[in-house]
Formats: sequence, structure tokens, C-alpha cells
Amino acid sequence: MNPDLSETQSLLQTTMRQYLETEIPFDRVREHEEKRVADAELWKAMAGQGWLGIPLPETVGGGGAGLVEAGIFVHELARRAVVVPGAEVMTAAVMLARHADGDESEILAALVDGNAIVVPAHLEAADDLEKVDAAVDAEGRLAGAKHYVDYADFATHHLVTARGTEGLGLYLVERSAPGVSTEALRSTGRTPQAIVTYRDVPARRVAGEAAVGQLIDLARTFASTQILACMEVSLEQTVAYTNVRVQFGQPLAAFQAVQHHAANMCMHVESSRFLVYELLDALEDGRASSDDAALVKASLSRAVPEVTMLGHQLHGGQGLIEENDLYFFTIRGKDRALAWGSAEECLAILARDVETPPRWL
Amino acid sequence: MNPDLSETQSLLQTTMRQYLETEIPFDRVREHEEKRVADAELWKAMAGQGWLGIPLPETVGGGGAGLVEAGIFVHELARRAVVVPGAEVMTAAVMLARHADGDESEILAALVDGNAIVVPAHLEAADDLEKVDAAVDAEGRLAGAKHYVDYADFATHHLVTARGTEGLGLYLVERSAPGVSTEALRSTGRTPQAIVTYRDVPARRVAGEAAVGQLIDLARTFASTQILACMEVSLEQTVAYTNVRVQFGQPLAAFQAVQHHAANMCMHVESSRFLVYELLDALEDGRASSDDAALVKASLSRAVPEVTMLGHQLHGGQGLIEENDLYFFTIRGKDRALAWGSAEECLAILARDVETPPRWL
Amino acid sequence: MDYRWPDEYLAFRDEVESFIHEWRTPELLAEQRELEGAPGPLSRKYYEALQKKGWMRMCWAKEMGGDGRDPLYQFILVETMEYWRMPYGNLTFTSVAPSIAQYGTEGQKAAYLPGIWNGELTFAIGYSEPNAGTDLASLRTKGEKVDGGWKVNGQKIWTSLAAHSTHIWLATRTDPDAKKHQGISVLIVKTDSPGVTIRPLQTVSGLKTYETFYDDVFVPDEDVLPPLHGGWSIIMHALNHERVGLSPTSNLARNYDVLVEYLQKNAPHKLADPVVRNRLAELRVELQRHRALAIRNAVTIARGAIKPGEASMAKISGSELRYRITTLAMDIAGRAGGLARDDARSIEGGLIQNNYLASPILRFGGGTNEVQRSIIATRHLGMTR
Amino acid sequence: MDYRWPDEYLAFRDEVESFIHEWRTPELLAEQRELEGAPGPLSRKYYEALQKKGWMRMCWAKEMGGDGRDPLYQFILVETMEYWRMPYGNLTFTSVAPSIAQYGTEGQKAAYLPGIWNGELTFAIGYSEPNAGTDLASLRTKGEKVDGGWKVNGQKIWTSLAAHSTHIWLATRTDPDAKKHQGISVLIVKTDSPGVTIRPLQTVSGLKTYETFYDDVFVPDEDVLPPLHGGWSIIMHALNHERVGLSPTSNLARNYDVLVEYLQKNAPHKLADPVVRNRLAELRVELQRHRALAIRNAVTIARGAIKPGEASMAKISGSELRYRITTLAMDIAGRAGGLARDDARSIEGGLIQNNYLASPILRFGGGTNEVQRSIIATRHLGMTR
Repeated sequence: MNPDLSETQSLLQTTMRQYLETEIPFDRVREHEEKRVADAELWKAMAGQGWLGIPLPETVGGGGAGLVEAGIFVHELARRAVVVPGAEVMTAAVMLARHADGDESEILAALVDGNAIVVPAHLEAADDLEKVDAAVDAEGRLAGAKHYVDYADFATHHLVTARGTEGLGLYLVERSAPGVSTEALRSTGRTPQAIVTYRDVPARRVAGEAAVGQLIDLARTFASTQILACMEVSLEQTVAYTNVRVQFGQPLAAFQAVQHHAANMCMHVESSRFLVYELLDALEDGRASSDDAALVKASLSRAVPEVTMLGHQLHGGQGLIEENDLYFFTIRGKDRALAWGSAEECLAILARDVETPPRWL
Repeated sequence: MNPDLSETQSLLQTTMRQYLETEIPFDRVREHEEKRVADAELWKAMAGQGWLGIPLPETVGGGGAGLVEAGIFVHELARRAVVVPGAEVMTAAVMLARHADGDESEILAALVDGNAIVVPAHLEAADDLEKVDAAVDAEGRLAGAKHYVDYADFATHHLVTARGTEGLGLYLVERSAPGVSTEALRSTGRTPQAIVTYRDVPARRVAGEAAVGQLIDLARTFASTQILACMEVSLEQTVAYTNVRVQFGQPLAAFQAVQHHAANMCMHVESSRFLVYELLDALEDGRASSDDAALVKASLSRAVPEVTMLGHQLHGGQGLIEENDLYFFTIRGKDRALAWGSAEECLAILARDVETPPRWL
Repeated sequence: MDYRWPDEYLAFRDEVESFIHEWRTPELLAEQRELEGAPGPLSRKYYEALQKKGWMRMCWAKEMGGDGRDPLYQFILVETMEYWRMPYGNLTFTSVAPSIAQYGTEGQKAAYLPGIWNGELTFAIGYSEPNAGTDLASLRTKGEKVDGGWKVNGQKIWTSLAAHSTHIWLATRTDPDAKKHQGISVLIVKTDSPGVTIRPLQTVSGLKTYETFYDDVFVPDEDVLPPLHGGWSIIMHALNHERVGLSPTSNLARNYDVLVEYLQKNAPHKLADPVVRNRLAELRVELQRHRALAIRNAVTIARGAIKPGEASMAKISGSELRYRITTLAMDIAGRAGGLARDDARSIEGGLIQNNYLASPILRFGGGTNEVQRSIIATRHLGMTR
Repeated sequence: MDYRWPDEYLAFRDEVESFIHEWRTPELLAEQRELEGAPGPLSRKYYEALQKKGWMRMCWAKEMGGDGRDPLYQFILVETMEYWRMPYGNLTFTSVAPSIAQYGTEGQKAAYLPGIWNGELTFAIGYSEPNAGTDLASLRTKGEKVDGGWKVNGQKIWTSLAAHSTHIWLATRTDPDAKKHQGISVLIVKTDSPGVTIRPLQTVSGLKTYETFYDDVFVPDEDVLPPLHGGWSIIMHALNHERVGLSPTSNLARNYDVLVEYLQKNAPHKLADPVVRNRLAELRVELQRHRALAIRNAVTIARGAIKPGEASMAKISGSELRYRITTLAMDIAGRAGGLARDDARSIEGGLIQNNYLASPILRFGGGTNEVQRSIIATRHLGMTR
């Protein structure tokens, strides 16, 4: 039982954190956010750092690491609120690598050097994660529509869930293929999202039905990781602000009520950190169930509005002005709370099995 | 729009409060509580004061007042935690008076002078308020069992919900009739409760199906009134205690965290007071629906554990010792939160109609 | 005791509702969206019509130019207008004008009140400063006595509507040697005075506010509210005026109604889900709890009684419930609930999502909820300070 | 990073579970109920068996007479025992004995440790006073130096188990002139010493505790823990010892399991209700959130690191969740959930209802949650004091 990062993991964390804090000022994030376009330059730079292939096999140039390391990557990106599809590409990359046969090595190598950018496209019309009407015919042509696809236009490929002649599965589609059209959405998180319509688009089956559930679990877990990062930074900024902001002759941080709000934020952050990394660690070797991923997502999706709103409460007016950096984590956090299953949807999954005694060790 | 007591109503409140505080020391309440027997002497004395007939017609010697006044009566009794069936008898008395034909005037008069004590008996087996299997046959003989009947043995009569040849209705049964047997229960509230079994017991029909719903609404509303009283006193005791208890060189009350807990208690108390009396006022002339009664009960049933537990939080060890008077309101409050529909059951009633826009004026 | 609203109040509510339905046209809503709350041609017309109704001063004493109506009419006006998010007066009417009427010199009354009533003059409020938010009395913007007036230097934040106002109602430290709460005066500053700079600030919920800077701004003596150095009580008095409808239930209920309508039209299976229905039932309970505190406060104020704890309770309750309703409504609607108001597909123009992002404002604005809770404890419950 | 419990820990858990199943007989449970936690013949036998297992000292250093095992074994012992509410050592073992072993004179070690190990000696803890609860350092029970020892006068409350103990571990002010946290010594007082009076106090949840009074009680010099006047650090040290398993998840989870089992047997329609299932799902989430904090704290302590904020988080989380689980479980079970443990029909001997009534204890006991939250803020987050 060791919930702490290994030395190598810590090094990855520190390196990424320092790099992003040094290289990416928040105003650069604001620019991309305003235009709702991904930071392509950063993506390229991260390829140069070797980070895009973290969980991919060394045979294709990847880092040969696991989901915990991929989680650190997602975590650090979210801490800087950068506008890049870190979580999305990690999800797709891990799925492709898991189901790789000979055909996949080329795209995996391209993922590593940043030339391929694959994002999942799953959700349809209503917010029902189980509904899949998109279909691939016997000629391998995809027809359907996917909603709220993150970074749909920045991607070179979409990893689409659809029903084919061999049943439900994951299909790889080129973004640039004729018949793929997108319509941009403007969501709380201010990152690029779109509705994607596929009309008679060539699609290659890369995995079967079981992979669809795995994809959702993984995407959900990375969304939880992003939420964790949002809560962490919101708390850190709040502690820093209240330590210097003086009201009624003393720093805000010295007021008992302020301390207690911060303590409540902290309990959310600390329990969430444990749960997220425990889940990543357990997903790595198949110990975690879909229920586990849903439980963690439910917990963090409920926690993040609490934490970020307490952050605002303690920042007062300062925290609501977009010149302050606090808001990034408020909006990204709530956006991710809704992505890949809101707290309500995840609780509904848990509610199916309440008879099993809860784990206490 | 006037949510305040009239002068007459205030007078009743003050008179009762002074009387009970003067005449009934809490140790006398402890004695009755320990033995789980009603305070018969107090009941008798209250008949002498003319309080038992408050909402009954003047023609039978009653006060000719309304449900608000009956609510004040229930409220003041609950503030002193006395072991008497105030809420139960008021419920039964109002139902009897409403459906009185000539036959009822005798028992109404007996209620006024305390010689008759009628309590409702409704709940069966599980905690499903809609289940009524008790039956009255063509000869007017009742068979069935009622659970969690408050003050079943102190009562002279039970007002029983049952199905007769004319359908669901209210039936009056003598406690002393052969075939009535009781088995005592020991509940959180430490007031007398029992399972009552009726075997071939003479029962007189006094009202039809509509009255059953009315009885539940009324009993539920008085239970809410009792809860209100528990929250009020818990708050008052807590304010008094924290004002004198010194820790770290200042009264507890001066700590910001303590003030904030008390403020949260206060918001529960003040909103509850408004809601309870609004409901009593509206029930009086038929403006209130069963949904309204369920809403208020749901609200107060959730509030009372919060309030009383904060009271304990601020009392520390002192509040948990039975020599302190705080616990009365903790245990009575939670007991009434479960009676006549817990928060969960009342929410289920409200959930049937969520499409109607909520009231905001 | 009688919890009914007498018929005349209900008739007034109906009158307000008719007025709203007449004016709340798609064109007006489009203009409001476009101008982000700043006055445009349609809203000016709307304000004219509103002023003709006389509702802005209806609860003022007759000798102050009002109708002397029971303040519960104001409560009903606020609740009804707020449901539809229609403007019904701003701080110029609810705070500045009554203060001028009560404290102003005859000259000030003559100079400002008519212009306020006909809509030519609008005021932005200059209270908060970068280092004096909740602790308002520690403000540093200072006025130095000069010949014929005052030379003002300093900085304010949250000077909402400054760019669309003719004047700023400026809390200024005029006596640097007095104690914290003393030595403050209220100055009326023209926004086009030399030395006034207005800088827009974008907030997360889309609301635009302003920072205002004062560099050697000259304010003539006749634009200082009397008594000189006695501004603190004017500021406190002005804030009290808003409190009858300080925390409406209706605009909270609107979020509920919008969610239910959305589910009915777009996700009937969710509305049929017992868990969703239960969550909605819980919100109904919370709305009624808040409504109780809001009305309780309004009734007390309408009677002329002063119970600061009641206003604090209503304020805390409403501001915290706004967050709970909106966060839950977004969760129930799922990703559709996350669409922002600049997306044409968003639910009712992103109303719920926008309310979510704006929800912190009232938790600290008008006195933080922490301060309000202490007011309840000390002034309502009598706890030791 | 590896979140698995290694096999040897799981094997230990299995060993503890087997032990529990062997000893947790209906007779033992009946005896415990009857004696309200005081030791009876069967529980004495149980304790003997427990002591033979060596689990009480297993995590002590070998030179202190222990096995030098990783403190996570203690964590697993606590969690496993707490699920079944089986006693596994009390403050005599977890607080007094380690303090004597670390601070005691050779004479004290010889006089007390063997008796503690063989169960002949049990200690009640005399810290809290009527006016010194959370603010423990302001205690007033005082010792006056007399020939050969100390004359003690004062009063303690919450001296739990006093009537069943041979000794009281008494925090006493021995230097009235020193500052608050100085001048306190720990005295070992025989409960049968002349001048000691023990008065039972009934608590709401049925737990019996005691007030103890000290009138000119003589305590010989050799029963004062060294250093004289240095008791504060002993007290703080002793409290730290308990913290590896200070807030078990298992006994919270037990309430959940008892509720589900009750519903399965008695109200399957409720267990089928989607709303009830949703509430249970919410509780599962809360339990895992608490488990995370509890394990996080245990791992840190097991490594010998000191992070008081983590212990505070686990303590707050567990104590507050106890209330939420039990109040909701009672609501779901309805009036059956309200039956007390002295009613034969109550659910699992009234376990849930009793936990509800006892739930405030840990919210103030061992340092109020208010103090704990400030510890998190200042010591974990580095906020200004």
C-alpha cells in the first residue's frame, strides 16, 4: 500500500510542471480559449519532449510506461489549463495500443511524434452514454453523428464507437475524409468541442465491443484526473490569495471561517487525489471495474463545484474577473464534471449494485 | 401577509410557556420518559386550563379556535418535551369535530374535560402510510394491527383507519374493549409507543375515505410543529451555553466558527417557523394540499437532525450527558422526523408532481 | 396571523405581469444580449414606460415624491420582474435617489432628482476598492480640500455600469485623520470629469464591470452630500433600502422551471426517472425554505422594523441556493446543461449555466456570507461578539 | 506507487477475522450488552486470548517489548475489529502503556507494565474537566507538594471506565505559577485511594461515563511520570499513538451493510426503489472518500512521518460521515429505524440508531472538528495563523 509517486513518476511530474509554468503563460491559454482552438505549438513541443507517447510501447518510440504516468501527463496539463487534447489522445492511444495488431504500429508511431492526433467520438444526441446508433456498413462506411466531441477539428483521426457487421466496436476515421463535417459548440469549459456528422466515411474497425466499455472507463478516469487538477490549483490559489489579502486588519487566512472553508476544500482535494491515482493504478492491471471508475467520477464531479465555488467565495470579486487565473479551473472543472458521465449518470451506474458490501480496506 | 401571532394567539403561547416552565421541571419529564408512561397529572391539569378543547366547538365546551391555536398548543408542549399525547389528541379531536354528527358531541365534550383521550392508529407493518389492511366487518367488528401507535395505552379510544363495508374510513374504538391488546415499543423518542392488535373489536365508523388523507395531513403537520419546537429549544440552549462557556480565554459564542454554526441552526429554525404556521393557517380553511403538508414535513425532518447535531457539536461533552436538557430535543426531534412519513417518504409524495412551477410569492 | 396575500397585492402582481408580457419582446431580449446590459434604444423605451407606471417610487413617502405604498408592493414588483429577468430599476433608483432625497441639499435635490426620474442621469456606485472589499470602511480613495471643492485621487473596482453612467456616487476619505468609519464622504462625480478613467473588467459570467481611476479629479463643494465626513451612515442607509426584495425566490424558481421545461421537451425519459424527480422534489423544498426567509424579511421591513439578521438570512439562503439549484440542474441536463449563452443550442439562452457562473457574486457581494452569518449570531441570536 | 495491500497484510486480516468469528459468540455479545461495556467473565477470557495473540504490542519497537511490526498492521487490526465492534485494546494499551514505556522510570515500568499486559491493571484517562474540554491546557485539578508525594484536589469529567479501572492517568497542575501549557504533570492515581469519588454519568447513546472527584488525594512521588511539570508533551505524545487507526472506515461501512441486509429481509420493495438505491450509491461514494483519507493518514504514520493535517482530515471525515450515514439509514428504514437497542425488534440491536445518537462524540472528542479544521488550514495548507 503505497499511494505516493515513484521517483521516476515524480520526475515526470516536476519536469512537466516546470516546463508548463515556464513556457505557457496563462495569457497564452486565454488566447486559445477565446478562439476555441487548440495550442498546436504546445502539442508539437510536447512531442519533442517525448511526452505524447508516454504509455505507448517502446517499439513504436513510446515511453513504455503505464496509466499512472499517462495520468500524470493529463494531470499536469489540466493544472495549467492548456488547450490541448491530452486526455482525449491518451485515451485513444491506450485503446489503440491495447488492441494493436500489425496495422496499428504506424499510427502509434505517428501519435508519439505528434503527427497523428486521435480523439474519441462517442456521445450521441442525448446525454446517454449507452446509446450508439452510429453504424458501419459491410463496405466499412460510417454513418452517424457524435456530439460534444472534444477537439474534433484539431484531431487527425476520430476513434468512433459504432455498430458494424461484427457488432459494436471502435472504428478509426480520418478527420479529413470527405463526409466528415463539424459544427462548433460553445461550452462552459471554453475548450473546442463540436458536433461531428459522418456521412459515408471510410472507417477501420480496430476493436470490438469490450473495448467500448474500456474506452469509456478510461476517458472517464482521465476526466476525473483533470478535475483533480482543477481542484488542486483552485485550492492553491486560494491559500496564496488569503495569505496576502488583508481585511479588517489581518490576512483573510487568519479568520476561522476562512480556514474552515479552506480545510473543506483540502479534504476534497486529498481524498480525490488518493482515489484518482488508486483508480489509475488499478486500471493498469485490470483490477478496477467500471463501477470503480464511475464511483471516482461521481465523487470528483460533485466535489469540483464545491471546491471551486469555495475558492470564489474566498477570493471575493477578484476571483470572478477574467484577468485573475482562478476562473480557468472553475469552468474547466465543471465542464469535465459533465463530460463522460455527470455525477448523476455515474451514480446511476453505481446504483445497479448496492448489495455488495463497500470496501473498507 | 402577516406571519405573526395575533394578540390572543400570543397570549395562549405565553400562558402555556410560563405554565409549563414553572410547573413541569425537566426531571419530571425524565421520570415519565424513563417509565415510558404519559404524564396523566399534567393532562388533567391542562383540561383544567381549558387547553384540551382549543380547536373544538364552543357548543361542546371547546375554545372554538382554529388549527393555528391547536398548533401553538402542540408547539408549547413539545418545547417542554412533556410526555403527553398533545399532537395525537389534537389530530383526533379535529377529525372528530369535522365529521361530527349528533353522535360525536358526547366524546367531544369528554375530550375537552380530559376524560376521553383519543389517539390515531394508522400505520401498519412496514413504513408504508398507504397500506391499510385493518378491516371492519358488516357487524362493525374491527380486525387488524397498527404499529408505532403513540400513547396507545394512555388513550381511552383509538381512531383507527380501516376498510369497512362502506370503504376506507375512520373508526372509533375503545381501548378497554376486549380484543384490544398492545405490545410496547422502545423508540428513539422515549415516549410511549406500541403495536396494537385488534381482534374482533366493536368499531364505530365516524368518517369516510377523504378523512383518512386529512388525518394524515394533520398528524403530519403537528409532527412538523413538534419538530419546530425541538429545533427552537436546541438553538436557544446552544446560544445560552456558548455565551457562558469559556474556552481559550473567551466565550465559545465569540468564535467565528461557533457563530456560523449557530447561524445555520437559526436559518433552519426561522424558515421552519414560517412554513409550519403558514401550513397550519392554510390547512384551517382548506387552502393547503397534501403536497404542502408533505413538503413541510420533508423540510423539517431533514432540518432537525442538522440542527440538533450542531447543538451537540457546540455543547461538546456536556450536551451528551442526560443530566443536561439538550438531549430531549435531539431524541424527540428525530423520532418525530420518522413519524407520519420520514423525509424520504414525504419527498416521494412531492416527486409525483414536480411539473407544477414552484410557488414564489 | 394570515398568510394570504390580500387581493390588492395579487392584482398588482397581475398588473406587473401584463406589463412584462407586453414589453418582453424577442427584440428587447436580443438588444439586451447584444449590449450586455447597457441601455439601448428599446430598453430606454421600456424604462420610459416603467417610469410612467410610477413603480420606482411607489413605496416612497409622499413628501419625498412617492406614493407612500406599503413596501410589500416593492417586494412583489421585484419578485415578478426577477422571474423574467426584466430590469425594474437599478441602484440609481433604489440607492442613490433615496439618499439624495433624504440627505441631499435642496440644490442637490433640484439638480439630480428630476434627471434621475426622467432617465437622463444614471449613477454608478463607487464603493469597493482593490484593498477594501468586505472591509469597506478601510477605503483609501481620498479627497483633499481645495479652493471651492475637493481634489480626488484613488481607485475603485466593481464600479458597475460606469461606462454607461453620467455620474459616480463616490465614497471618498475626506478626513484622513479621523477613525476608520469616520472621515468618509459621498461625492457626486461626473464620469466625464477630467482625471476620471474607466477600464472595463470582464467577469466569468459575462457580466461586464469596471475599474475607475481618479487622478486629481475636481469635485465642487456643492456635489458633496452633507454631512461632510458623515458618509458612512449614508452608505449604510442606502444599502438598507434595497433589502425588502434583496433575495428573490422567483429567479431561483425560474431555473427550476427552465430545467423542467427542457426535460419535458428534450428528455422526457429523464423527467420520468424517479431519481430525477426526487432531486426536483428536494429543490422544491429548498425553494420554499428560501421563500419563507425572503417573505419574513420583507414583512419586517414593510412594517418599518429593523432586524438585520432576517435580511442576512434571506441573503445567505438565496445566494447559496442559487449555486445548488444551478449545479444540480446542469448535472441533470448533462452536457447540454454545460452549453454557454453564446451557443444557440443552449437551454433558454444558457440561463442556468450563466446563473451557475454568476452564483458566487451574491455570496460575497453586499457583505460576504461570512459577515452575514456573524450578524445573525450576534444581532439576531444575541451571541457574544 | 502501488495501491495493493501486500499478501502478508491480507493474511493478517484473515487471521484477525478468524479470531473474531471464533470469539464473537451470542453469549459474549449478551454479556457486553448487559454490562454496558464493563468487563465480564467472557470478555476477560476474550482479552486473555487477544493478549496471547500479541497484537496489542505488535507494532512497538522490540526494545520496548514489542514485535516491531509495521503500524499498518495496527491499522488492519483496528479496521477489522471495528467492523464487528469487537474490543481490541483500550486507552490503557494504546496510550498509557506506551507512555510509561517511553517516559516512565524503571520503577514505574516494573510496577505497571506487567500488570497491564496480563490484564490486572486498567487505567481510566483523567484529562477533561468541566471547564477544560477542548482547551485542555487550562485544566485546574491541582497537586500540592507534600512530604513524599502530592496532595491532589480537583474534578474530572469523561473519565470513562473509571468504575472498572484500577488506576487513573491524571493530568494535574503541579506548578500553578507556570504558563498554561507548562506546570502540568501526569500522576498515576489508584482509584481506591482515599478521597477519590467516582460518579456515573449516563450519556444519550447509552454509553456510561464518569465524573471523578479528588479531595486531598495523596499520590506518592514515585507515581509521578517524569519529567515533573512536563506532562503536556506526554499527553500529546500519547494522543499521537492512537492516530494510525483513528477513524476506521469499517464501522461506518457496517451501518451500510446492516441497512442493506435489513432491507433485503424486511423491505425488498424499498431496496428496489431507484431513489433508495441512489441514496445508497451516494453513501458508497462517501465511504470511499473517507477510506482514502483514513488510509492516507495510516500510511504516513506507518512511515514515521508527521502530518497532523492528515490525521485531522481522517478524523473530521469519519466523524461527520457517521452522522450522515446513520441519519439517512434511519430515514430509509422509517420508524423501524428509530427503534432503540433496548427494543428486541430493533435492527441489529439498534446499531444504526445507537451510532446516530453517539455520532456527536467524535466530532468534539479528541479535539473538536473546529480545531481540526484550523490544524488543516495552518499546518497542512500553511495558512497564516
